[in-house]
Amino acid sequence: MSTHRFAVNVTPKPGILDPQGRAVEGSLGHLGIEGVSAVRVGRRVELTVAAVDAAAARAVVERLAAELLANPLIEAYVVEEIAGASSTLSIGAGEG
Amino acid sequence: MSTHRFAVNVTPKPGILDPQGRAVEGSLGHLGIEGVSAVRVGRRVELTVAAVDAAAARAVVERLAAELLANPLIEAYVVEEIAGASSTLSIGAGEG
Amino acid sequence: MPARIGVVVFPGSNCDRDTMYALSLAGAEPVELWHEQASLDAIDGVILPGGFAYGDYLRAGVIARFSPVVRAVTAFADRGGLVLGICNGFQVLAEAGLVPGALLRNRGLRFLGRDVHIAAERVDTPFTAGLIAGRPLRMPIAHGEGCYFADDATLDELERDGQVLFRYVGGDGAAVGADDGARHPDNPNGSLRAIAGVLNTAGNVAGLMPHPERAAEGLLGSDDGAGIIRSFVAAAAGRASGRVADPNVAAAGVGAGSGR
Amino acid sequence: MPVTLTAASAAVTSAAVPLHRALGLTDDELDAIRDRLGRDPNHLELAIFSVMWSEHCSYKSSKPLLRTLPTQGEGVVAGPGENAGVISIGDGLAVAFKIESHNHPSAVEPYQGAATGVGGILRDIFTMGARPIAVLDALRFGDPGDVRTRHLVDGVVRGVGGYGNCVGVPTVGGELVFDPSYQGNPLVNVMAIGLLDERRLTLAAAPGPGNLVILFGSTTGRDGIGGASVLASSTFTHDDPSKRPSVQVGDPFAEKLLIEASLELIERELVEGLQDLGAGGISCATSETADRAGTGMLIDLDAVPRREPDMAAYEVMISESQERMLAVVRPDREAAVREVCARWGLPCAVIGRVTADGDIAIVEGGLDDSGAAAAGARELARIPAAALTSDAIVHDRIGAAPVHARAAPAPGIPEWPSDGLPERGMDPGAVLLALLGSPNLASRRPVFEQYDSTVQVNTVAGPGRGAAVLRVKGTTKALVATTDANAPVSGIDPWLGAALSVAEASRNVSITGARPLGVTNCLNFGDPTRPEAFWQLSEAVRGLGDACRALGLPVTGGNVSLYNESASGAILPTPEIGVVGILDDIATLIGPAFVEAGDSVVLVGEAVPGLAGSEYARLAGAAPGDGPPVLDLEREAALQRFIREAVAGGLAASAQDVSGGGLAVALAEAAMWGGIGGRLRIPVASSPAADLFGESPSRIVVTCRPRRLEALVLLARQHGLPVDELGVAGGDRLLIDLGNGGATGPAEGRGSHVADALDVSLADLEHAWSRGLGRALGWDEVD
Ligand SMILES: Nc1ncnc2c1ncn2[C@@H]1O[C@H](COP(=O)(O)OP(=O)(O)O)[C@@H](O)[C@H]1O
Ligand SMILES: [Mg+2]
Repeated sequence: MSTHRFAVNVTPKPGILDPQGRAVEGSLGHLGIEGVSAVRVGRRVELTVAAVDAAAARAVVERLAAELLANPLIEAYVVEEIAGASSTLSIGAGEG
Repeated sequence: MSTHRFAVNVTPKPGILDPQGRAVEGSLGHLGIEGVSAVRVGRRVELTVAAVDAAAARAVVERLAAELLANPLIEAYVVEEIAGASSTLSIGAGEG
Repeated sequence: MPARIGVVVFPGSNCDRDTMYALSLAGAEPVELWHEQASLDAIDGVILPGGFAYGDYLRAGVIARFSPVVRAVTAFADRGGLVLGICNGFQVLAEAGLVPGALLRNRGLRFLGRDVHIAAERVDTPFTAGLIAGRPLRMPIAHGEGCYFADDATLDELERDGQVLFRYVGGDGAAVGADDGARHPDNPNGSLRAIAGVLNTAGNVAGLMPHPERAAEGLLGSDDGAGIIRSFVAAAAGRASGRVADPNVAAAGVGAGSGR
Repeated sequence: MPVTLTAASAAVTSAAVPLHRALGLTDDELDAIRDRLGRDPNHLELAIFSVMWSEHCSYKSSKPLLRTLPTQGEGVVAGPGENAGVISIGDGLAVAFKIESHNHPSAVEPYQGAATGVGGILRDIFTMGARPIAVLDALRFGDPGDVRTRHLVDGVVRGVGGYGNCVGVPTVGGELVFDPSYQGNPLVNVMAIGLLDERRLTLAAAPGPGNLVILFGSTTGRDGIGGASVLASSTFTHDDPSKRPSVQVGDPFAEKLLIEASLELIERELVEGLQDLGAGGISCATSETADRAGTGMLIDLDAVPRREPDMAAYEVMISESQERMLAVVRPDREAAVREVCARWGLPCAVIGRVTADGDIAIVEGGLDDSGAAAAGARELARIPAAALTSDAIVHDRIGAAPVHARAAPAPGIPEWPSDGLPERGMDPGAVLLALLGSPNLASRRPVFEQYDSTVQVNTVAGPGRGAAVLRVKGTTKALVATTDANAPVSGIDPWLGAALSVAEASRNVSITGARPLGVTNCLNFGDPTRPEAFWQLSEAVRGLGDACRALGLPVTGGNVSLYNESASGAILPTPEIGVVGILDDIATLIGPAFVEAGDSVVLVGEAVPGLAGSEYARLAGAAPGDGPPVLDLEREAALQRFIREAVAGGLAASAQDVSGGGLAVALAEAAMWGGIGGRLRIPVASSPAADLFGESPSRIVVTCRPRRLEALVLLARQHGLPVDELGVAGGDRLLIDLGNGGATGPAEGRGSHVADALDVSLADLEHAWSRGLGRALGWDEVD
C-alpha cells in the first residue's frame, strides 16, 4: 500500500468557447499587460490516493477524472503525479 | 521575441474552506471509489506569452498570477512552463 | 439640493437600474458612472451595485477591480468619500482591498436566491444611522459567492474595531451562533461568524451581500432595506455641502456618465 | 463550383449514404430542392437546406396544423411568425412573450443545453425591442431517484440559473414534473417576457436594397454544427457519436452586453430590422429577414468574424454560436452602430448587403464599395430566400388514432371512477400527506432558490405560489404569468390534455384578478412520421385552438419540438402553455393563501368523476375503465369571468386554483401559505377520492370576509356556477369533514362508504410538502 498525490488538469477542449479565458484576455489592457494570448481557464484538482501501487493509484484517478471531474463533451483532462509536498499538501498525504 | 506557453495552477491555501473539494470527496462513495483523500479544487489557467525571452515571459505570467489569477488572501499559485503543443494550443502559439 | 450618488456600471452589472430606482425613491439624484471613466466629479457618494461585473469570470469582482472607475472610486474613498458595495459590488470592494476579507463560494455550492434577515451591529455609521441596532431586516440575497471569509486574526480584529456592520440573524433577531463550520439556515452561504457586511477601518467604505435596494418598497414584500439606502443618502447629503472636486477632472471635458 | 464538406461531416458522409440523407433530407425533399433551384444544389446549398428544412426551422410537419389556431385578439401587435408575440397593455407599453424548447441539447449537456435555451429565448424578446423582464422554466424529467435523472436535473437547474442570474433577468416561475416517459428525453422549455415602449417595436425584416447587413455579438465558431438538422430532426440516442455535435456553450456575460447594445441601437433608431441568430445561424437569420421584406442578401463570407481557423463555408453558414445578432442598417448609420457595439465591447462586422433579387447569395473574396461582389470573388451559393423559409417544404403527415385510445368521455355521461381510496378505515390525511410530499406536488423551493427571482425589482409574487406577478413601473399595472401542461391527460386524450392546459394556465392568471392577454405554446411531441404521434399533435393543436377560442385568447407564438423519443419510447405528448395577463390595478391583487382567520371558504365549480391522469392515480392507481375528468369550456370561461369580477369588486380575499392533487391539496396549500388552518366540510358528490383528490377542472377555492359571502355567492350564481360553502378559515389544523348530509352522495349508492374526516396539523403538512423534493432528488445529503 502506498499513497500518491495527483493533479488533474481539466481544460476546455479546443474549439469550445471559453468565456472565462476571453474575459481574462479582455482585462489585460486594464492591467497594462501585453503579449498575452490564447488564455484558457480550467480547473485543477489535487488529490491523494492510497492504493497497492502507483499504477493502481493512477487508474483510480483516471476513472475519477473521466467520470466526475471532467465533462468529456466539452473538456479535456490530463493526469499528472505531483510531489506530496506541494503547497496544497494536507496532513497525511504521502510522497508515494 | 519568442512565445511561451504557461500554466498557472491556483489552489486554495491550506486551511481555507474548500467546499468543492469536500463535494468531490462526498461523491466518491456513489462512484464506488475508495482510498481518495485530501481533495482540493482550484483553477488552471493556460496562456501564451510573447516576450523578448523566457525570463521576461515568465515575469509577465508571475505578475498576472499575483494580481489577477490568484487572490493572495485565500489562494496559492504555481507557474509552470508547458509545451506549446498542448491540446489547448491556438493559432500563433509557438513552442517557446 | 439632493445628494448626487454615483452608481457604477460595469459591463455585466445588473442591479445598476434597481439601485438608481431605490436611490430616487430615497430622494437622491442617481448618476451613472461608466466603468471606463477615470474620475468622479461632484459626486457625494458611490454605490457599486450587484450583478456579474465582466461576467464574474475567474473570481467574482476580480476583473472589475482593475477598471478605471474602480481606481477613481479608490481615490474617492481615500479622500473620505462614502462608498457602498452591494453583492457583486461588495465582491469588487473586497478584491480591490477596499474592505477586508474575501467572498468565497457558498458552502452549499449553489447559487442562493431567497430572503434572509440581517441586523446592524452598529448604528453610528453613515450606512446604518437610520436603523435600530439588532433589529432584524428582511431582504433578498442572490449570489453564488457570498461566504464571507477572513483569517481568525483578521476576524478578531474586525470584531474588536467595530468593522462588522451586519450579521445574518433569525427572523426574530436571534444570533446564528458561533459555530462557523455548520451551515445554519439563517446563514445560508456559511459566512464566517455570520458576517453579512463589513466596514473599512476608516468607516467610509462598506460592503454587504444582501440587497437593500430590492427591499425598498412594501409592494415587493419588504421595505426593510430602504433604511440602509436612506441612511447612506442622508450621510452623503450631509457631505454634499462640502463636495470635494476630483482633482483629475479639472483638466478637460471628462464628464460623468457616458450615457446610454 | 462544389464546396467540400470537411471534418465534422466526414463521419456521416463516409458510408454509402448519399449526402442529402446523411444531412437528414429525404429523397422527396431533395427533389423539392431541385424544383426550387431549377438545378442540383451544391454541397453548401444542401447543408443550408438541411438546416432550414429541419423541423425546427421550417415547421414542415406542423405548419398546416398551426394555421388553424386563433391569432387575433384585442391589442395584438405581433403574432406568430415574429420572434415573439407582442400585445399592447396601454400607457404606450406592450408585452412581448414567447416559449421555446431546448430539449435535445439539454439531454446531451444539461448545463449548457439549458443555459443556451435561456439565452435563445431572451434574444427572441429583445430582438423585438423589448427589455426582458422575466423567465419561466418548464422542466420535465424521468424518475427522480435515478442517477441519470439527478444529473440532468442538477445540470439543467444550474444552467437556467447560471444564465438567467448573470444576465439579470429574474426567473419567476415554471414547472418541474417527473414522469417515466421523460427518462431518456427530458423537456426544457423556457418562456421569456419583455416589456417595450410600443413605438420601439422592431421587426425582423431586411428592407431596403443597399442597406448593410451587420453581424454583431460573439464571434462564430463551430458550435452546434449539425445541431439544427441532425440533432433536432432525427430520433435522439445517447450513444451515436456522429449525432453528437460540438456543444454550444453559452456566455451570459456576452448576452448581457448584447441586450444593452441591441436596446440602445433600437432606442436610437439605428436599425431597420433586427434578428437574433438561433438555430440555423446565419443561414436562418439572413433568409428569414430577407424573405419577410421580399428582398435578398449578398453575404460576404470572409467578413464573418471567426473564433477558429479553417472553418468551412458551410460551418460558418450554419454555426449556432451563441450571443449573435444580425442588424439591417442604413449605410449612413454604420458608424453610429459601430460606436455602440464598441462601447459595449462587442465585435461588429458588415457581412453583406440587402439586394432586390430575392436571393441569398454567398460569396468569398469580398464585396466592392458599391456592395456588389468584388472582382475575382467567387459565388459559393445562391438560393431564393423564400425557398428556405416561406416556401420551404410542407409535409402532409398522416395521423391515426391509436387503437387503444380512449374516447374523451362525452360531457354529461362521465364514466364512474374507481371509488378506491380513501374509504372508511383509510386515513385521507395520510393520503394528503403522501401527495404533498410526492415529487410532483412537493415544494419546488430547492429548485427555484437557485434562481434570482427578484432582480429588476418588479417581482410582487415570485416562484412558489401560483402565477408570477410583476409590477409595471410607472403604472398601477401588473403582469401576471404562468406556464402549464397536462401531459398525463394528453397521453390519454391529447385534445383534452391541451384544452386542460390552456384552461389551467389561464385560470391561474385569472384568479389573481388579471385578464389573460394571450397564449404562447411549446408543443413537445414524438416523431411526426409515426401516425400515432402525428395524431397526438393534431389533436392537441385542435384542443389548443378550441380552448383559446372559448376563452377568447389569441395564440401569439410558440415553438414545436418533435422527435422527443428515446430508446425507452416517446414522451407523453406535452403541450406546454404559457399565458400572460394584465392586472390594471395592482392594489386589487389577491393571492392563493388564506388571509385571515374567520374568513369564509367557498368552492366555486364542482367535482366531476374521473381520476385518470391525476397525481392521485399516479400514487394509488385508478380503476381500469376510468377516464380523465371532462372539461366544459363554457363553464371555464364563466368561472374566469366570475373571479375577475369578484376581485375587481373587492369581494374575494384569496383565490386558489384546484389542480394537481385536487381540492385537498389546494386547501392544504392555501392553509400552509397563509399559516391559517380551516374547519371545513366537503360534500361528496361522486366518491371521496374524486372529491378530495380528483383533478377535475374549472374549480377554485375562494375566501372572503363573512360579510362579503352573500355577494360573492350571488355573483357566482349569476355566472351560472355551482357554489359550496366549505367552512371557515382558522386554527392550526386542516380539518375536513366529508359528507353530504352525512353520506357520500351518489357514491354511497354504489356501495362506497363514508370516509373518515381528514385532520392534519399545518406543521405536518408543511413538513411533508417542504421536504418532498429534496428527498426525492437526494439533495438532502448534499445540503
Ligand atoms: N422549474 C421551476 N422554476 C421556477 N419556478 C417553478 C418551477 N417549477 C415550479 N415553479 C413554481 O412553483 C409553483 C408551483 O408550480 P405548479 O404546481 O406547476 O404551479 P400551479 O399549480 O400554480 O400551476 C409555481 O409558482 C411555479 O411557478
Ligand atoms: Mg399547475
